[in-house]
Order: sequence, then C-alpha cells, then structure tokens
Amino acid sequence: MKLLYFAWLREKTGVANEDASPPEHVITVADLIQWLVQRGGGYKTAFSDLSVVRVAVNQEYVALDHALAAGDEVAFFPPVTGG
Amino acid sequence: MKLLYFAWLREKTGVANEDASPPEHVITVADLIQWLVQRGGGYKTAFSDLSVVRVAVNQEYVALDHALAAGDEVAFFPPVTGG
Amino acid sequence: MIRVQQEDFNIGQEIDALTSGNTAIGGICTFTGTVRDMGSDRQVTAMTLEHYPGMTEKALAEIEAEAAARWPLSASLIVHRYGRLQPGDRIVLVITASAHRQAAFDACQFLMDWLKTKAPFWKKEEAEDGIQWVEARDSDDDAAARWKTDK
Amino acid sequence: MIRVQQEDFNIGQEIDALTSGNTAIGGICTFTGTVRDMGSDRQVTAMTLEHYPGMTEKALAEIEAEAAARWPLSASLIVHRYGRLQPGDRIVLVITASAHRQAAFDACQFLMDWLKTKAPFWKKEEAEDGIQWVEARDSDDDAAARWKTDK
Repeated sequence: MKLLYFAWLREKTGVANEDASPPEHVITVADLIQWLVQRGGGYKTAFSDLSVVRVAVNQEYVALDHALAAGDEVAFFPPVTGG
Repeated sequence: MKLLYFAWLREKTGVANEDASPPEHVITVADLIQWLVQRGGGYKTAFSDLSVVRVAVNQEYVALDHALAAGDEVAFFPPVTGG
Repeated sequence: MIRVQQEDFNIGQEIDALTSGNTAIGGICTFTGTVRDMGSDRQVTAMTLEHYPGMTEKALAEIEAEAAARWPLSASLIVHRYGRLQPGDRIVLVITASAHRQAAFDACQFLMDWLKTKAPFWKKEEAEDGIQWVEARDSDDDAAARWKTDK
Repeated sequence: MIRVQQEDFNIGQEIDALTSGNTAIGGICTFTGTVRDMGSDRQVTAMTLEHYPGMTEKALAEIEAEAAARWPLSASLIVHRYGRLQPGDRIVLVITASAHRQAAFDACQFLMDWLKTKAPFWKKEEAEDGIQWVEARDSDDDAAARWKTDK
C-alpha cells in the first residue's frame, strides 16, 4: 500500500510518500488512520483533527469507512485551496 | 424637434432622420406617433404594431405617455438585438 | 471603460491593458459574443449591426456604472462592434475584474444581459433565403429581468 | 482539454487555439484566477501551489467531462498552474464556448466552483509575518453546492 501526504499533512508527518504494510485488522481508511496515529509524533499531530483531513484512494475521494485493498494508493491532504 | 428612425423603422418610413414641427396638440410620444401615422404610407406601416416599437427621448428610453419638449431628439426603433 | 467601434479587438491585449499591474485583482471574467453561422434557425452568411451613435455610448456607460455600483470591481471594459460581420467574427467583449470571483462572474453576466436588452444595436442577418432583421428574444428579457433590484 | 503546468499561459492565444474556425460558437466565457497581494487578510509577497500529480489531471478531466454532459459546449479548456507564483501572476484559466451565452457562463462558473473545492491543489502564502497554508473557505463549498443535481 502506497501512502501519500500533501500540504501541511506532508509537513506534519515529515513524509511525502511511503510504502506501508498495515496489519490485517486495518480494513477501512479510519482503521488505517488509527494505525498511523499509534506511530505517534508527527502522525498523531497530523491526524488530530479529521474534519480538516481529506482522503483519496486511487485518486478518488473516499469517506473514512471506505474499505482498503492491497496495492491501494492512499492520499491524505487538507481541503483543497487551488483555483 | 429631431426625429430618428433605426433598423426596420428606418426602412419602413424611408427616413433615417428628419426635423419636424408637430402642431401644439402633440403633447406626448403617443400624440407624436398618431401625428406621424396620419402622414400615411411608410409611417402608417412602421407604427402599425406599437408593441415592437421602442422610443428614446434625448437618448433615454421613455414610455408612450412621456411629454415632449421643443428641441427634443426623439428616436424610434425595434427591440434591440445586439450583444 | 466602453468603446463602440467598427474594428475587431484582441481579447488578450484588452485584458492585459485593463488588468496588468493591478495586484488587487483575484479574478477576471470575460465574455465574447461571436457571429454564429446558424442564426434564428437559418444559415447565416453575414450580418450587419446598426446602432444609434450617441445613445449607444451613453447606454453602455450607464450600464457599466451600474455594475460598478453593484459589485466591487477593480476594472471593467465593454467593447461593442458595429458594421458588417461574418460568421466567426467577434461582436462584443465584456471584461470584469475583481478581488472576488463571484463578483467578476455576476457583473460580467449582468452586463451581457443588459447589453442584450438595452443597448441600441440591431442585427440584420444575410442568409441564402434573403435578408432579415433579427427579432428580439423573450429569453433575453427574462435574463435581464433577474437582475432587477425591485423584485 | 485540460493542462496542469508550471509555465504561464496566454489567454488570447488559448482562446484562439480553442475556438477559431468554429462558426457554431456564439459565446465564449473565460475566467482567469490571479494571485492577489492581499490574501487571507495579510499582505502576500508570493505563494506556492502544491498539487497531487496524477489525481489533479484525473479530477480536472472528470470535472470537464461533467460540464460537457450538463451544457451544450462547443469547446472547453482548463489550465491550472503549480509552483511558486507572485502577486499579479495568473493561476488558473477556464474557457467555455457554446452556441448559447447562458451555457457558456454557467459551465465556466461550474468549472471554477468545482476546481475550488475538488481539484487537489494547495496554496501556501508567503507574507512578512511568515509562511502559512491557505485555509479552505466555506463560501467555496457553498458555491460548489449550488450545482448539485440531487437537491
């Protein structure tokens, strides 16, 4: 599973992208976030307020209860501010 | 009083502009039109359907009951179709 | 600013002249009207735009002033051509620039709607079956009516 | 057509490339977003636009396809820049061309509203009092919400 972080989520985690192999009990996006938060440090800070975190799986927006599959590209980023 | 005609009102009257001295009983735009219609010919045809005639006095849209003054510039034209 | 002219205009140059160097602008909306070959249901080969010199300039300046009063515009421009035009030719250009995107969009649309119903221009279309004056459309009146403030 | 690029664009050239020769077009609407020196209430000296390569192109193409499905467009273009920009610089360009004026206006506004809320770009502003990420605005969500078809 490939994880990507953008904008201040990238800055807070200190990671732009990483390969991750979450344990079997990680089914949904919410599970994945919980697993990342347990790493502590920047991850805990980055995910402290999920109301300002958006998630895309394979480049499509998804909700927190979206079920993940092996090989997914999961991106975390704040609400967009382009245009 | 200067009278101007545009688009098909110009074509039907056969006049682009003319100087006119209507009699004293011509008070409003409606009176002026009635006076012009009495000339017959192209004028009668041009003003046969007032729902498609617009009037500007001194380059401002006015209604048929607008009172005229000596020296006014009175323009007759169809609903506009620019843009 | 308003201009009534026979000559064509260059949209890019007009935008630059109107907005460049003004760093308070956040959005620029433009609308360009062009001659379609398919006018009122007939194949149009050319058209001629007649106008009322004097009143045209006055009407456009009034419309622009009203837009500037209703929206926070940094700059605006209306250019309207007259004379004989062919399919694909540009007829009219409206540019509105504002700090705010919605103001730029709304003012541009307001100006176009009012141009269509108030500015003294008349189109005469040439087609294979003859020449005729274009009739005003109710939809243009409806479009303009939505901006009435007394509703 | 969509493009995501670091380089600036020329509005006039983009309009010409997209529309010239197409005599079915009656109206062309464009919106250009530019960098304001007064961002979120602070004096901005520069900004950097980060994006999500891959998803950006996908999101823009989807948004454009939805506009083409909803309105009778003859042509459309979205160009969005990324990288470091300065006040007055162009950020985004949307062009919509249609036989009908209202369709061109509506589609252009729809595309801008969705770009603002869906396209994965993030702005970081540099000002005298420091550097900070721009926060999303509720007004942009409200603007996008009016196009929802299920309401």
